[in-house]
Amino acid sequence: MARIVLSDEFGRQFAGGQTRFDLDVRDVRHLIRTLEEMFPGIAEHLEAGAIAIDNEIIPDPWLNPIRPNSEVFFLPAIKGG
Amino acid sequence: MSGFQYEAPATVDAAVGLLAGAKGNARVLAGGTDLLVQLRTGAAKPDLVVDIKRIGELRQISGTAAGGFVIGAAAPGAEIGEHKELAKAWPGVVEGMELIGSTQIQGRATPGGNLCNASPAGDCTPGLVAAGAIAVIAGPNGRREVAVEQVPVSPGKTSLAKGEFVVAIKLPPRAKNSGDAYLRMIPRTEMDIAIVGAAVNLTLDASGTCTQARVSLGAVAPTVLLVDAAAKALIGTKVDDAALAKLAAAASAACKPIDDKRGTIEYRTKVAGVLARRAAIIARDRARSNA
Amino acid sequence: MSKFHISTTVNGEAVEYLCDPKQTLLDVLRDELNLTGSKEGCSSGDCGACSVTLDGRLVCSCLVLGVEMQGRSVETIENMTSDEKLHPLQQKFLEAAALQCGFCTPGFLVAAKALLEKNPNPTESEARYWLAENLCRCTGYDKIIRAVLETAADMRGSK
Amino acid sequence: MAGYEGKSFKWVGTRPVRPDGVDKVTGRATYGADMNLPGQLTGRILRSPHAHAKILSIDTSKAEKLKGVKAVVTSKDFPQMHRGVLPGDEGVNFHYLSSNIMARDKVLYDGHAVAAVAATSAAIAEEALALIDVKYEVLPHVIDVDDAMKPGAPLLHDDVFTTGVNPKPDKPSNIVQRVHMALGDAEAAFKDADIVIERSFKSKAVHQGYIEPHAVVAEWSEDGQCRIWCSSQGHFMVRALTSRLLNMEAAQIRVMPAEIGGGFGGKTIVFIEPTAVLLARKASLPVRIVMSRDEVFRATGPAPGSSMDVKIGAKKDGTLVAAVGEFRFQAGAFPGSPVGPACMAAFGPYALANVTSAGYEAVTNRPLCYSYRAPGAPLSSFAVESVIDEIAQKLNIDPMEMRIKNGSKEGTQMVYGPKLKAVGNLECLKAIQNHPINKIPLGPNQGRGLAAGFWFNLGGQSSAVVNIAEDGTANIMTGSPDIGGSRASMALMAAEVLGIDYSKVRPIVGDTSSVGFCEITHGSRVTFATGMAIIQAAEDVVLQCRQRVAAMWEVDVDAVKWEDGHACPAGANAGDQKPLSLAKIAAKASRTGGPLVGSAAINAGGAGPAFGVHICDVEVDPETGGVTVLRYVAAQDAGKAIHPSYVEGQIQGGVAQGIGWALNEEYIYGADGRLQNSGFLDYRIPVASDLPMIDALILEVPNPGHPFGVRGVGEVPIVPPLAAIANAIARATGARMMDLPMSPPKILAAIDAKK
Repeated sequence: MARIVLSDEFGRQFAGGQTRFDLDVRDVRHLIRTLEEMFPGIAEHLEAGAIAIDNEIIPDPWLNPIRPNSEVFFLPAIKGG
Repeated sequence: MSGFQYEAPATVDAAVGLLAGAKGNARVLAGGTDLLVQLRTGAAKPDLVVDIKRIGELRQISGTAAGGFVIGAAAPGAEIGEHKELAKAWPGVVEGMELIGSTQIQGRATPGGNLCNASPAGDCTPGLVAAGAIAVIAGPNGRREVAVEQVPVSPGKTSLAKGEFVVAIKLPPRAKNSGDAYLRMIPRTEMDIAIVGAAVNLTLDASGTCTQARVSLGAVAPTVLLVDAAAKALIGTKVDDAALAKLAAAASAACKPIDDKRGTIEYRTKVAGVLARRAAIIARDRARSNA
Repeated sequence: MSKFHISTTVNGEAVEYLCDPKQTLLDVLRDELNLTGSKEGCSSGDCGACSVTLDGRLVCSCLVLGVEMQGRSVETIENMTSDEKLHPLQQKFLEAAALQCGFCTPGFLVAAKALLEKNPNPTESEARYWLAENLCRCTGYDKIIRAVLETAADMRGSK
Repeated sequence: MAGYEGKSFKWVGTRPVRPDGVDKVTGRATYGADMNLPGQLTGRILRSPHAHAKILSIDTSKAEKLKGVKAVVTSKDFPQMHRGVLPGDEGVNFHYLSSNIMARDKVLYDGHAVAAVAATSAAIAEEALALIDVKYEVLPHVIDVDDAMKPGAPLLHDDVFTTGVNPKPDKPSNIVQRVHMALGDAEAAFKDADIVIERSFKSKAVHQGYIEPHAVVAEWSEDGQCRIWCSSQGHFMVRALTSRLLNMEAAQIRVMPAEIGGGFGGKTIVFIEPTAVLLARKASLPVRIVMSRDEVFRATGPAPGSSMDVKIGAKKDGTLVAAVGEFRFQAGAFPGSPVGPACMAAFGPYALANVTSAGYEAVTNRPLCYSYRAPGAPLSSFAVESVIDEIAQKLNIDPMEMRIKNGSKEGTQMVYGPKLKAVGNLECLKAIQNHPINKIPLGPNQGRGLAAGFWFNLGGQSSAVVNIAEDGTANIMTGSPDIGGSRASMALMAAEVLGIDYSKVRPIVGDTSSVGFCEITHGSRVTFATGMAIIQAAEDVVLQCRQRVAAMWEVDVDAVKWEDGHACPAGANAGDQKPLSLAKIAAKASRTGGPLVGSAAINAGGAGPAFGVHICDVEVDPETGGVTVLRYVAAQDAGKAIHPSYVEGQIQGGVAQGIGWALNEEYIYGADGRLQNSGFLDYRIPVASDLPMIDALILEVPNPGHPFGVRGVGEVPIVPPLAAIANAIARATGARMMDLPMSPPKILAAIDAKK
């Protein structure tokens, strides 16, 4: 099971305040589908932000693998200057 | 079509003729550092622009037999700064001129233009007022002379009549033991409009007592001020700390500033006193070394 | 309103052009004479990107009218190289990385050349004040000032 | 990816002359406004004089009849966009973007575009603008973020509903979003603190201040093809946004990257390009639009002003135990402020077990707030670093020791979740600690200030092509605009991999039809991500060379290695072959399989965060409040500096911008909601005489995510200066400035208040 962490505001807005989930997912695509099934409407918000998998911020992730012991954080979008 | 008639006469008379005969709005072009910006933004929409830089006498800077100076109204700041005798006699006037913009602006901006732009924050004007400078004005009725502080009457407005323009600025002969100085406060070190400016011109006697003084403030009222009360604080003193404190208080008391994007009433009032005091110290020290 | 016919000298060459009274020297250089090395950053004399010398005097070409140019002489960045060689300031700016985006660079070079012609041995403070009308937003001025001072030293040494 | 650990570099780390340099010192380089096509028209934009008003009508008929006017457009000429964000649009609300480029039913700020004309001369275009009659119904406006968040504030949009709150609001609001992130329980942990300091901070909007105004030339042909020349931080961005906004196919539009005269984040979105395309289409002639400086200030994308509260608790020995920050940012007229990254970066230099970072963004009647160098981080960092310094001052602890004691390092968990990999925070702190500046005695009215900063750095999509010419020289092409010397670093990296002389590599920035997609030049990503693409494309060439030489020598490819620009036998089994240079291999290319072309198209992950630590000395005139910056030293972890001169240049430039932000730069609005200082005279960016030399110290803690160890360097240098200057002023005067900019009137008032 990978440890999935939503930002507080998404937890508040979609998941009744819960932000931490242990999920059995293969990759980011699978993760987002799974979360969308759990919390309808969350996917478009998640896709507009960034994701860190195992301490690395990944631009525009989708096919990136998630390992059973991975830690995944959803982050606000980061724009550079 | 938003154009205008452009003329570059070779004589003062021709310029007066053009200005006096103009239909609509006529503007004098000296250095152009204010006028061109106003043309660009649409703040100025002249029908006629008279370029005075082709009038030979207006570009001259010359010493008079009595020891004074005549600065042609179209002489740019850079040339004024390079004039060694002028800079020696009137360092405060020259430093005021040289504070208008930086190098490129100096290549164009003129004291006549700075005076007639009639901004209370013009850097050149307080030094001229403190110096007791005279503006020579040419017009349809010939030439007349007025104290420079009589030229601006309110922001952007002058006392010049239709057809008139400033052809020269005269500085009086320099007494022994005299000195002047101009200081301004700007947030940067260059390229700013003064939040406050202060010029002091004074003469000491052999004992170091101040016998004559003029104090002028910029950007603290609708026009550049000549502050008699501040001058009185210096006259008869050795320009010591007590006199300087009185000067500062008198300068602050004379301020009638506004709050605007560049500074507050409180700030301008306070710093006017500070700068007047500091300028007086420089002027005093210059006077002492000008024996 | 008809256009003015102006005969003048640009970079040592006799040049004629037609201009509207409102056009600035910068407009004329860029739009009529295709000399686009002088840049427009503000059109109010506050950034120095359009610096040229007019009868040998450093000015902002955005604060000069095209109609004022009759019989005068202007030099622009396009005239800074000679005999296919860069001016020492140009060479030093390259070696010292004294430019990033390069937009302010022509103005700085024209202004710095005027400085060194007037004062071959400027102090750091003199160089900074002389160049205070040339805005640069990329470099923090450090490498520009160093390049100017080093060029001055090189040019004094080679005399 | 080949490993380069432990390899000594021949080109990387040297300081050659940049390839585009000569064009830039001779005035030959072509920027956006320098294009002049035959028949080109001048475009001008009519802008709102009101901060907030309903557009009742726009009558363009008189302007259209003016001789010389070839086209007039208003929002009616722009396709209606879907309201809201569509999936796949990466959060871009195209209705808002379109409405910003040309106001639809309302104008939302002073300077908002309402119509545009194209005419045969600038004078005619301006006259035409004056003939356009716009009738407005003026509405109440709101400029300040705290005011905009109050109930009853004038509402800008009826379709903004605050996100990040529960329950989902049913009424529209100016508050766009609430962001919240936390580690541990900060509020509970404060009880363990010996000292707790809580302060409120304010700041004004500031502009990137690039010297080159936005400029575009657009040309339209009757077959629907369109060409655009413009200066931007990403011509692929210009293509993508313009095609979406005008309902065109991307491949119809070819965007040519002009040289760009500075951007700093401000040229990462379109403002005038779609308008120029519409005018060119209507007029059937090329149209050039060049913004005036006034337009740049009034109607592009400055960085937001803010209102912030920070509370930090510490033990007597300086150990930090808890921290809370709330950061409220102005958006402009449309959502887009960087409050998320501000929350994430605020506490970046510290290892904190109990920390909460929250933010709000609210729309205001100002131009769109957009990206400016490390977007968001300078503000939140200013607040945090000021409070840290005050704690050190109150505890009488060396602020450097306190930062080292609490400094984040590899393994530190950040408030936004992930843990840091190898980073150079402590290295930077120690470099500053050991710098000779600390030994210089301070005089009266002088103070020394210290601050640290963090920025994520970005990776992302980049493409690169390496073309080997028949003589073995290389043309390399990317789609990343060169904003400050990146051509030089691309050429250095290619020379390193290919093993040929730097002078034999010519880099170019290709247009959107010539090279693969590259994201905008932002987020300190180009040397990292586009550089990675160049390295991979060059490695692709090297592999092809080895394959071809292996075929020539009739050996396995593994028997051929690449050394110093030559194919060499890898061992005895390759026989006694003489090394073959790239030039020799290229000369035989036609016989060995055709042209040597290497390419790479990547989405680079692994960007390594950057840390910077700054120290400065200031002197404050106690009678005028004027500040002189006497000395400035900035240490930064660059991972690996490809061209150290341009790394130093990024640091020095960021510092100068930060000093301007700290001391004098601000958007000043009147009570009427109009901007009062839309020029370089009264928007005071630092001039040469305002600054000292800026000593830039480059540290190299390699980024494990890049083959050469590169980290982005462009953004973090603007993060620490605001607090470094404020902390120096606090120590010089005893007055702690919590309201930016720290202009002389404010400083004098604060000094007087202490008396």
